[in-house]
This record gives sequence, C-alpha cells and structure tokens, in this order.
Amino acid sequence: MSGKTGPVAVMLLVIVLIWYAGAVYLNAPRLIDGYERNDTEWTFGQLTDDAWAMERPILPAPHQVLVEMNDTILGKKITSKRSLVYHSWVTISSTLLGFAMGTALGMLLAIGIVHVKALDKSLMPWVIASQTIPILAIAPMIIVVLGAIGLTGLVPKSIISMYLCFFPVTIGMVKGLRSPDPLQLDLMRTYSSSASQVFWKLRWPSSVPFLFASLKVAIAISLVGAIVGELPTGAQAGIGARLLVGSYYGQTIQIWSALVTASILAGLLVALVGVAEKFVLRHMGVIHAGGAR
Amino acid sequence: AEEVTLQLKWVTQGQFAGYYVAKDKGFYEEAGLDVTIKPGGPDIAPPQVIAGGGADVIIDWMPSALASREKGVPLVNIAQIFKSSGMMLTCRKDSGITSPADFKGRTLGVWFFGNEYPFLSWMSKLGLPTEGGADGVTVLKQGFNVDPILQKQADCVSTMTYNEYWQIIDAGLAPEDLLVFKYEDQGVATLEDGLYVLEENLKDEAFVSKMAKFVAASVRGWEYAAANPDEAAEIVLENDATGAQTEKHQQRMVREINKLVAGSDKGIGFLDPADYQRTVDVLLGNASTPVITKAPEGAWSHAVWNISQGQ
Amino acid sequence: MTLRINSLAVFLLLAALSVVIDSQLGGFTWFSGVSATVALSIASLCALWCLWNGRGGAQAAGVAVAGLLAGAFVPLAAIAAAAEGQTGFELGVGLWLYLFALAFVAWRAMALLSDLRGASPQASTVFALLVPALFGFWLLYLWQVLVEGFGVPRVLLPSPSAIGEVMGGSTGTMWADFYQTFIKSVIPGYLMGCGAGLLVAVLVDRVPFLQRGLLPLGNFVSAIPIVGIAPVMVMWFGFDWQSKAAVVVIMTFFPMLVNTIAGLAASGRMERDLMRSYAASYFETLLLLRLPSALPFIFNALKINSTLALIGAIVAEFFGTPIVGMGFRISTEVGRMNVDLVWATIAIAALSGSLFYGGLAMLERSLTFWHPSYRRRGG
Amino acid sequence: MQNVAVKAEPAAANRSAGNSVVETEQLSLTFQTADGPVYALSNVNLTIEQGEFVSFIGPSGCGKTTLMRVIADLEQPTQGRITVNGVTPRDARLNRAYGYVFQAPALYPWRQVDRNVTLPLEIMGLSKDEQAQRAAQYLELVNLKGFEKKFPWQLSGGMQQRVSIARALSFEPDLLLMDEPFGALDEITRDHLNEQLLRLWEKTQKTVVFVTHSIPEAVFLSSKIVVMSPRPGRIIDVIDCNLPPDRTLDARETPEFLEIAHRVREGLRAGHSYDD
Amino acid sequence: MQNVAVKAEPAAANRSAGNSVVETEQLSLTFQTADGPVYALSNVNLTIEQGEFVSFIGPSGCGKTTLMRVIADLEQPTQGRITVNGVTPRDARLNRAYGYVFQAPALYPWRQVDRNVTLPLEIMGLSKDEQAQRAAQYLELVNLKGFEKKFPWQLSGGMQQRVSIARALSFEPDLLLMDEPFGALDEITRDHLNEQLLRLWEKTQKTVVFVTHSIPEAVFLSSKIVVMSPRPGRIIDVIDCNLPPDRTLDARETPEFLEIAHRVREGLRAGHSYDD
Ligand SMILES: Nc1ncnc2c1ncn2[C@@H]1O[C@H](COP(=O)(O)OP(=O)(O)OP(=O)(O)O)[C@@H](O)[C@H]1O
Ligand SMILES: Nc1ncnc2c1ncn2[C@@H]1O[C@H](COP(=O)(O)OP(=O)(O)OP(=O)(O)O)[C@@H](O)[C@H]1O
Ligand SMILES: Cc1ncc(C[n+]2csc(CCO)c2C)c(N)n1
Ligand SMILES: [Mg+2]
Ligand SMILES: [Mg+2]
Repeated sequence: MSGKTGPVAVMLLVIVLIWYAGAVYLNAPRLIDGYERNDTEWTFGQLTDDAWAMERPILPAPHQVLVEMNDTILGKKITSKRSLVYHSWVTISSTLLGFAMGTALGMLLAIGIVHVKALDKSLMPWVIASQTIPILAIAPMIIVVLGAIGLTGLVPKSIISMYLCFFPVTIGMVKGLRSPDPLQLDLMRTYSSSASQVFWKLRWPSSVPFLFASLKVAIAISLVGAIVGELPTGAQAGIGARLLVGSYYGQTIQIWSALVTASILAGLLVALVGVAEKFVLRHMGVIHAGGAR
Repeated sequence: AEEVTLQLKWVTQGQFAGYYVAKDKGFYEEAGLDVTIKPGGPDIAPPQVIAGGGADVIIDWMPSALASREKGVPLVNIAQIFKSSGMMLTCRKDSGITSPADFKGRTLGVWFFGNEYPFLSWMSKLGLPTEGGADGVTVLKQGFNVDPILQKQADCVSTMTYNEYWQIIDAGLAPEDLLVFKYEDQGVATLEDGLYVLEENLKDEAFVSKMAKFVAASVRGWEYAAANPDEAAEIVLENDATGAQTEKHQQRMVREINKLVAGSDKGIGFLDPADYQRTVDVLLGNASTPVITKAPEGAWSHAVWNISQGQ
Repeated sequence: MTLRINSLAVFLLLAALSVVIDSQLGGFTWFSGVSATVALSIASLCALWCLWNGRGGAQAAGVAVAGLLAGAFVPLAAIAAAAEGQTGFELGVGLWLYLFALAFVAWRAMALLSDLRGASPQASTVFALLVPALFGFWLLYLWQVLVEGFGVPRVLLPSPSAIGEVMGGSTGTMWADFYQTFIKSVIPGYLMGCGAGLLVAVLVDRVPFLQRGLLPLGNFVSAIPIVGIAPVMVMWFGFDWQSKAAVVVIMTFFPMLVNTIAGLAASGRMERDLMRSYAASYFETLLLLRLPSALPFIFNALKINSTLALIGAIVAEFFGTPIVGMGFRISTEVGRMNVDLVWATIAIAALSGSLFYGGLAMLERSLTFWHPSYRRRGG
Repeated sequence: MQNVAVKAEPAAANRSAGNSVVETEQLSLTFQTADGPVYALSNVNLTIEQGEFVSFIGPSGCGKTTLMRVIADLEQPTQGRITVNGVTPRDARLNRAYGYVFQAPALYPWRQVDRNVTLPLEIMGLSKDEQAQRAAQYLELVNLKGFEKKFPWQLSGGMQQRVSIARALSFEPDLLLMDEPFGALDEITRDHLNEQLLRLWEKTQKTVVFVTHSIPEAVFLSSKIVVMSPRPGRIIDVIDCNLPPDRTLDARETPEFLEIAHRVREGLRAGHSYDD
Repeated sequence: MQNVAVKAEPAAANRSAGNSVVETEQLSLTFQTADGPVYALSNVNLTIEQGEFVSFIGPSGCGKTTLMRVIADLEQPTQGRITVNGVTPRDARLNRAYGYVFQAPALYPWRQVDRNVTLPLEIMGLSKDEQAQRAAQYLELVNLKGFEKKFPWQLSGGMQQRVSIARALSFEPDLLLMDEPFGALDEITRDHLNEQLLRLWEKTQKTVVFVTHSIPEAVFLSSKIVVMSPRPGRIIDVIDCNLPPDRTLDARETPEFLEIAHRVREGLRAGHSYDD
C-alpha cells in the first residue's frame, strides 16, 4: 500500500496542474471577450485569477470544485436534499441492486450459453445486439412501462443498471468457463463427472480471474446505468439528477463536483471489487501462479 | 380523496409554481384531490406518458399536443394556463445580426423533442430553409443550456423569457450585448403550457368533474403565486428533490412566469378560441415541414373549464 | 433426449388445452377461422411427425421449422379477424396459452437446428446463422403478437411491422444518420480509444511508477459517466462529430486498459523464464510472448468496446448536435411521437453494432485459434 | 465405484472365463490438420484380458497416447471397433471403469496437493473422512507426505507427476490407464514405485495398461508387452512375460528377464526409423 | 552469440587455464510458502570448468531444477555466492551465455513448430535464411522433419520435448543447461540423441549442465557426475568419469562404465529416504 501513495500523489499533482492550466486555457476566451467589451486593461495574472474564480466557468478550477464538494458533502446534513452524500446514497443503492441483478443475470446467461448448445447458438448474438441498443433511448420507455405496472423508485433504475452491466459479466464468464485446458477437461471426462461437477470443480475456478476482470468493468458501468436511469425518472434525486439539473442551469461547478463525486464512488467500488479479487485469488492460491501452469 | 397524476413538461422549477403552490397550500386537498406531480426531463414526452397510462393530465405546448394528436394520441386541451408565449431567439449583437433578415447563413440553436415547431413555422414564414447553406440557416440541436452562444458556437440560441435568457445574463453577457426576437413580436407565437387529457376520458363525467376540481385548485395556486412570487419560489425549491436550484433564479423565474400567465380577461386557464386559431394558423402556415397537415377538430374543450368556474 | 421429446408433447398438450378452454369459455374462438384451422392442423401434424420420427437431422429440423411457421400464423390470423377494439384477454385466455405452447416448438426447432452439421464449411456457416436467425424471428414475432394482441399504443411501442415500414420509407434520412454517427464518430473514436488504451497499458506495464500511480487514478477517471462527459465534450470540441468521437475515446479507453494489463500478466511462468533465458529485451518479450498471450484479453476489450462505442456516440448526440445523426434522431423523434422512426434507428444501431461485433469475433477466431477455448482436441 | 460394486458378480464371472477388458478390431485413427492428415493409428487389433498388466512401448509419436485416449473415450476412432468391459468406451467411461494418469500432470493450480488427490473422490461422492484418509494413504505411497498443503506450482516436476499418480490410484478403479507415469522420476523412486505398483496389481488383480519408454520397467512390470511401430502406429509384436509373480527388483538380473528385454529392444529397433 | 565472438581470445585463454564457467560457494535457497519455508538448496559448493559435461542426479524434488534456475538467473539464492563465466548470473544471462531446455516443453501455442525453434534466433537477430536453415537442421537432428508446420498441441509429449531441445540447440550457446531433456523419449530415440549430443559436445567443446534420472545416461555422457541428496539439496558426491572421448553406445558394457554406474547408484541410495 505504502508503495502506491508516493506515485499516486505525484500523478495527482500532475493532473491538478494540468487541470489548472486547462481551466485558464478554456475560460480565457470568454474572459478576454468580456474585457474587450468593457474596454478593461488586463494582465495575464489577472486573467488566471479570474479564470479560477468564475461563477459559471467552462472548466472550473479544482479548488472551486473542492469548495463546492466541501459545502455539499460536509457542510450539509446528510439527509438534506442539498447534500451530495444523500444523492450519492440514492445512486449507490440502485447501483448495487443493479450490479447484483446484472451479475446474477450475466452469470446465468453465461452458464446457459456454455452448457446448452442451442442457447450458445441462438442467444449469444442477441445478447450482443441488446447492448447495441442505446440505453438512454429506451430508458424512458422502460420507466414508463414499469411505471404503468406500478414499479417506481429504486427498481426501474436498477433494471437499467442491470441491463448495462450484465453484458461484460456474460462475455467474461463465457470466456472464463471455456478457458480450462483440454487436458484438464479430459481429466473430468475420465471421471465421467456430471456437468455440474465439471462446472464447480473446473470451469468455475478457472473462470474466476476472468470474472473479476469483468466485474470491475461491470460495477463501473452499473454506476453509469444508475445515473442514466435517474434522468428519465424526472430527475428526482441522485447524482444523475444533480448532473442534469446542473447542466440545465449551466452550473458547471455543480456539474463537476457531481462528476468528481461519481468518479470517486466508482473508483471506490472498483477498488472494493479489486480487494475481493485479491482475497479470493490468494485464497485459491493462483495469485502467484502466473497462469495455469 | 380522488387521485390525480400530473406529468410536468420539465424538471421542477418556477415554470410550474402554481401546481406546487396548490399542493403545498392544500388547495388540492381542499378540493378532495390527492395530486401526484411527476417532474419531467429532457427525454420525457408527456404525450407518451399519458398514452401509456402514467398520468391523468399533462402539461404540454400546443404545437406538440396537436402534432401528437395527429400521430394518434387524442389529446384535448382542457385549460390554457399560459396566455402568452415566452419563447424568443436571443442573438449576440457582435455577430452583426440586427433583424431576421440577417439570419441567412447563420447558425441558430434550437430545442427539438417537439419544441421545434414554433421555430420551424417562423423560418418557413421567413422563407429560410433549415438545411444549412448560404441561403438558409444552419440549425444546431441545442443541449440543456446556453453554452453555444457563450462560446460563439451559434449566433443565436433559443431562450425562454423566464429561464435561459437569465442564464446568459448570469454567465456575464449584458443585456446591451444581446438582441432578442420574441415570438410574440414576430407574429409567430404559439400557445405554451396548457393542460391536456385524453379525449376518451372526457366522455366520463366523473373524470370531467375531477378535472374541473383540479383545474380550479390549480388556478387558485397560480393566483396565489402571482400574489406571492417569493413564497411560491420557496415552495418550488422545497419540492426540488435534487436540491440544485438556486433561490435567486427561481424567484426571478416565478415573476417572469406570472407575466405569461396573466392577461386573460376570463381568468387564468381560459383557452381563448382566437388564440387557438392563431396557433393553428401558424402551424398550418409552415409549408415545408408540416407540423400538422389539416386543422384539427375537437382538440380543445371548455367543458372542464366551465364546470371549474362553478367550484 | 427425454427433454426434446417432451417439448413437442408439451406443445400438443397445451395447444389442445388452449383450444378446449376457449371453446368452453365461449368467448372469441380464435382458432375457428378457416386459415387458422388449417394452420393449426399443419402445426400439430408437424409436431406429431417430429415426435415419432424426428430424432434429429436436417429433415426433422425442417419439419419442426415448418410446424413453427404454420403454428405462428394462427395468432396473427386470429388477431386480424378479431372485432375492432378487442384486445388482450378478451381475445381468449387460450390464445395466450397457445402462444406459450408455441415457444416449446421454437425451442425444439432451435435445438434440432443447432445439432446440424453441414457437409461443407459453407453449409456449416449457414446452419450456424440459421439458429440465431430463428431465435430473432421468434422474438420479433412475439413482439408483434403481443403488441397487436394487447393493443399497445403505437407511441409507446410500435410493432415490428410498423418499424419495418418506416425503415423502408425513410432510407435517405437513415443513411445520413448512419454516416454521421457510425462512419464519422464511432470508427475514429473507437480506433483512437482502443489504440490509446493499448499503448497506455503497455506504458503502465513498462513503467512501474505509472502502474502504481496512474492505475488507481485510472479507475476513478474511468467511472465518469458518459452523461456527465458528453456535455463537457460538446463544450470543448464543438457540436459536430469531434465531440462524439471524444466521448467514444474516453469510453473505450478503460476497458482496453484493464483488459490489456490483465492480458499482459497472463503469460505462463515458464514461458516468461524462457524469454529471460534468451536475455530477450523487454520489447521482444512483449512482442513475441506477452502480446500474443494477451490477445484473448485484448479481443475481449475490443468486443466490449464495439458496443460501448456505438452507445457512447449515440448518447453523446443527445447533448447537442447538428440536426443529423442516429442519436439526434432517437432523442428528438420520441418528442414528436414518431416512435416507429426511433425504433427503426435503434434497429439500425443494433444491426450495425452486431455486424461490427461479428467481424471482430471472426478476426478473434482466426488470430487466437490456439487458445483452449477454441481448441477441440482432434479438430 | 458404486457401479463397479453392483457389477461385482458378472465381473467375477468374467475373470474366470478370461473375458477381455479391452478389445479392438482394425482400429484406425487419423487426425485432420491444416496441412494434411496425420495417421496416428492403423489397424490395431488388441485384446487385453481381465487382470493383465499390459505395457505399450514404441517410438516417440507412434500413437501410444492416442490408443490410450481411444480406450478412455477421449478420442474417437475413425475406423474399426473397440469395446471396453464389453461395452462402448463411452458407456465404460460413464461407468467410471478406469483411472487415467496423463502424460502431463494436469493438476488444478488452484487446489492444494491433497485436494487435487481428493478431486475424483469428491466427484464420486465419498465421505469427507474417507477422502482425507485416502489422500493421506496415497500421498504417503508416492512419498509426498508433508506436501499436502502445497500448491502444484510449488512442486518439482517429479513431485507433480507423483501427485497425479496418487490421484488416479486414490479411487481404486478396476482398470488403470497410465501414460508414462514414472518418466520424470529418479531411479530409486521409480524402483520403489515399480514395486509398489506390482504389489498393488497382484493384490487387487486390477487390469493395468501402461505406457513406458523403459524396457526394463516394461519387462519387470508387465504380463504382456505390446511393441508399436512408428507412425502410423501399428502393433508389431506382442510379447508375453511370465516372470514369477512375487518377483523383486533383483529379477532384473535373471537370464529370462534379459532375454525378454532383448526381444523388446529388437522389436523396437526393427520398427525404428534410425536404422534406415 | 556476438558477445561470445568478441570474447573469443580470453575464452581460449580460459580454457587452457581450466577457468570455471560456474562457481558456487555455500549456495543456499529457501522458498517461503504459506505453510512454512522449503529448503531447496543448502550450502552447495560446485565448480564447473569450461568444456565439461556435468550431470546432476538426485532424488525427485531434491533441488536439481532449482540449482539450474539459479545458474540461469531465474531464481535468486538466499545465501552464498555464484558466478557464471566469472560474472554474476544476471550479467551472464544478459550476455546470452546459455541455452536452457526446461523440464516441460514450454512451447508457444500460437507458433508452429519451426517458428518455435526460430524464436531465439529472431531475438538474436539472425537473418531469415539463417533462421530457416538452422530450424531445418536441428529439427532434422531431433528427427522431426515433416512436422515443421504443426502446432505444439498437435504433437505427442516426446515430440514436444524434442522441439524444445531443437530450440535450445538452434542458437548454439556455449553453455547448455538441460533439465531432463530426454525424459519422455523412447530408448532408441534417446540413444540416438545421446550420441548426437556427445558428438556435438566433443566437436564444439561446449559446456553442458545436464539433469537426468538415468544413471547409464549420466555415466555415458558426462565428464563429471554430481550426486545430490534429498531436500535440502546438498552435493553428496562428485564423480569424475573419464570414458574415452570417442566412445559409442557400446561403452555401456565396459567394466569401467559399470563401476562408475555402481558408484552413482550407491551415492543415490545413500542419500535416499526409502532406505530408512
Ligand atoms: N490433436 C492432434 N492433432 C493432430 N495430430 C495429433 C494430435 N494429437 C496427436 N497427434 C499426432 O498423432 C501422433 C501420435 O501421437 P501420440 O501422442 O499418440 O504419440 P505417443 O506415442 O504418445 O508419443 P510420445 O511417446 O512422444 O508421447 C503424433 O504424430 C502426433 O503428432
Ligand atoms: N516456486 C516454489 N515455491 C515453493 N517451493 C518450491 C518452488 N519451486 C520448487 N520448490 C520446492 O523446492 C524443492 C526442489 O524443487 P526442484 O524443482 O528443484 O526439484 P528437482 O530436483 O528438479 O526435482 P524433479 O527431479 O522432481 O524435477 C521441492 O521440494 C519443491 O517443492
Ligand atoms: C434538451 C432540451 N429540450 C427541450 C428544451 C425545451 N424546453 C422544455 S420545457 C421548457 C420550458 C423552459 O424551461 C423548455 C424550453 C430544453 N430546454 N432542453
Ligand atoms: Mg504420449
Ligand atoms: Mg526438476
């Protein structure tokens, strides 16, 4: 762990510096435009100061975002509608539900595809086709349809998350379940073991590394799905609603603080999956194996 | 209590102050109604929601409602809340535009999703094709905000008197730097926020009387908002689940909205058939991209409004 | 074996039951029209034939498909014959039970088809395509019957036939949209995003400092949702395709990065020792050992990205575009109640995405033929 | 295991009648590869009786593994007929008729040594106690006590091979298919395991099919030695070995032994391409 | 290769002075595993001179592979010192001082047989023609002509091992590390390759370090045999073999040969745990 803090800090610093420079670069044209319209004299120093302190900048400076986050995360009661903690929780809860459902669905599909030939041939192309449907397009319809049968709140949003995140799980799992060496499969054949035994004793363990790689992608996508799902529900609450309303009113600082919060959340979720991965792989003893030799 | 679900056209904001006031102040409750207000958003089409059974009554703009009617969603206007239109096209003075005659070859920002009909009618009236080129105008699908004009990606953008215009001002452009073309002034104004229900429901008397109560209570809300704009703004803020709205902007919005609501001599909510006819004429006048192909029939009804007057 | 025989028996049983139910209930007798009766008889005969003779083979598959087609015709004919405004369960509970029964025939037909092996490679490819085609046909058919049978409003969900009509009617617009979105935004964005992901993965792998410093941060950056990125990109790169390509780059970058890093770690211990023993340079080891053994992972990312890229470009078009493009069409036509045009565009998106994916899958098969997942002993 | 138990009676009957465990007739197998067919087996006729210890010996790449795999139903012959225990190889496999030691260890890297050994026992549903006891017993037999909790990649090549032997022995199948099981072992360990295997065979009257490259090993262990020719694998000689049943390693110095060994070597050489 | 060419003179000087290629001093290596340390090597002192043919022999799991891996700089000793060609193993590796035949074939599944053989040649930058010529030459040597275009998984175990031998020989390193290269080969092929290797060694005066489990093979090939004890691997005997340089396989019948073989066997047995 300690081996990482140094490099991470350096990288973070580099990013922040680029960010500050970017803020000046992107905000300057509008400021200069303003100066010229008002015939004000200006210096570069003044430009940077102004660029980092605009009320509606194109790119807010990091400290502006931090101040806003501080206000909305620490400065508000967590039950308040103005608290980002409250909105994060709304989003996280549908993310997690969606992730759980998506993972379950993805695994089930993968298992079906690997074991049932008719499913392999018929389902796979449609699983793929399903992902080429832009979710934002059908999300409102999903919400309308589910709303008509009385499902509102958490579930419709989670279903959208699930729709997005089952796919990487299916793809990774199918690959993983098919990854055992032919000789390892032959061994199982010699025991005339049942399909479920082959699954639990061979296919499943060899798919675990693939599964975790997919889960990391899936949980990040699942968060995206939850956020997307918040838009057509009338932007009631959640990080997506903050983003949307922020965009609608041109409040870039608010957008960016929601963005940063979203990515921190996602980073944490991915890291959590990473920890689970380390734990499971170490437990399984494959962590040093460097491949199944 | 009788249940009513109202689908808004957009997110919770001062534009819908009257309904929130009516709910918050208990006007609906007093009328024996239990009203659910569903906020809208960029990809919620209220006609679709009502067709799918997700709402009893929706707020929509008349061009969109009439177009939907032609597409098979039989919407009927039962009350017209906004008397006048808040639409305008806002241009930068430094772009050199001084009148609609200068639009040729320019880039204009327009909202779509059924909100483009008034614009298309206007351009058709001006004889400007919207496919771009030197003789026409280049149209951009304007996103959520007014960035295109701030960044000079467009010469003009669509704005509402009560919302986007002030965002431009807040972003640092002064009113003197801007030139606005109000649709009202250009003679292409169409009716905006009105209440619409499905035609078949109007055959049901219970429904009509329920709507009458709803309209009456909503109008009370609007009257209250007109008298107490700041309190109305406060109520809107409280109902905003995102907590992202600002007080300053909403107070200003409610005041602007009140201007649009006012002006009907029969009282808030009355649809003046003359206004209706003007809207239809504007829409039918658009030859190149027809919004509606023929004058609609039965697209409005005073039945609900008349009963509501008795409440 | 037993399951296969059962599925057709189940069909016959349920179909009979559905007819009995509705003739007893005395509602709309959906099976009584001439064409419906004939089709129903053909379907039952095919099912019976398969039950007795159809252990497998092309003939049995053919008969099962024929039975399915005949059987599928019945509800369509019935709905067409129904009185105006008669929808849903007014059409008869049995009709829906029959539809459920028909699913067993579809399943059996697919199982039979997927067991077929072509005499030549070309024939095998045709057979391999038949199964998903049949499955897709079945999905579309269900959609059509349910939408029509339950009278779902057109503005909520149009039927496939309505979508097909629109598709045929507005090819000009749809081609322009496709060109704007797929050719101008998706392809450049995809190439740049995947390329950058691969390069950075190699760089990160090469420079441990970056690995420790950048990767944790990469997780954070990766998770910025497109709905947040897209408006920002429009702000930075303008309204046209450039901003969409930028969104695609960002979306495809992370999956490629993660997968390539995992892939680079996947080469075996002894294989790596071998390279060490040659004192092979980092670059040689990369090129000769680690990239080849990472290929399955890289393809994994390429495939995931092929769908993400299309979604990304389309969604990015929700946030400001010139008035052309698939995303523009999808996002605006809903508001104009042209839901069929929306679905037609979605269908084009799904089709082009699937073809893109299919091409990659074929490439993968030819480049990673050696991977155990493709290797069948004796093959 | 259970299947075998049920069939105990007919099996006994078979034994007395000298009924055959493996019987092939004009068996051929051709692999189709991108650059043309590889003829791996050609017209193999072979009968292995119940209780025999049969060794295959032949040049590298001649088809020994392929023949074993056909017996084990892991490869389908392209021509000819084969029965195992009087039924098709497939049915025999489903009856769990045999245990197979592959040429490579094929251990599962995520399982520790003892759990690799108990793998077949888990599949066959033995009790936990029984599993532990068997694992201990057979790991002891192959001299791997103390390595139960190591992962396969922490073992030397020879140790991995011994784990795979223990795994095949652990469920005590009636037919053992062993593909060069002792190839990576030093002479002493190998001798030790040779003796152990011989004892086991004598005691349990299992049928063993064995591939080896060591002529002395083949002669010492087998009751029958099958000499194969290079590709396409054909049987060129079948040599009966009738060394005394209670032989020890010293038997390798006896004249009979040396004579048989000589005959095997001659057979091998005759078919071998280096003599061209 | 090129490095060696540059160093031609000092190398010649070394040879006459009997300078050592490998020298270890109190070398120890302990693996840390989850359930405690494994002592793989303990105080190994060994000198291998230029041009020697040294065989390691010892019980399975005693540390032979580990010692080879230390020489090849694939494993780091936990104690003691080692030099290869007078420098650290790392530098020697970077000088491409040796070729290594692993105990398992370690072929790349995506490369055809001939391209597996040319792999080191590509890395060392030989011309395409040279590569093709060498691949043909060494595949012929190991008797795999006709299999150039097969993929590794289409070969038998012994064939795979021979590909890996051809691969190590192909770039003609001055030091050959071979870990049980002939383990999976039949006697005839093995004898053939034994002779080929001996010729090659005599002709080129390479240094060969060789692991084998076959005592006759060790005696026949080696100029020095190192007998190792079971874990923790120690050297218990170093036996000089001075069979005539132009010996043929018949030398295996001579009394000197049998005497050395006997001494090796005794050494092995002495260290072996089965005698407890
Ligand atoms: N999957 C396969 N595809 C193509 N050819 C194959 C395949 N498996 C084996 N062969 C070929 O079949 C022949 C016999 O192989 P087999 O493995 O049976 O030899 P073997 O007698 O076991 O040799 P060894 O003693 O070296 O293990 C070889 O020439 C080999 O190249
Ligand atoms: N990576 C590792 N982690 C832990 N222990 C190891 C590792 N590699 C080898 N060992 C242990 O070191 C010891 C020596 O192993 P090595 O592979 O050197 O034996 P060997 O003499 O080559 O045996 P064989 O003749 O069976 O190949 C063994 O006990 C083994 O368990
Ligand atoms: C993407 C997008 N589509 C449409 C509108 C237009 N719109 C819908 S409701 C309303 C009232 C004003 O707030 C306006 C202008 C928009 N702003 N953004
Ligand atoms: Mg073999
Ligand atoms: Mg070893």
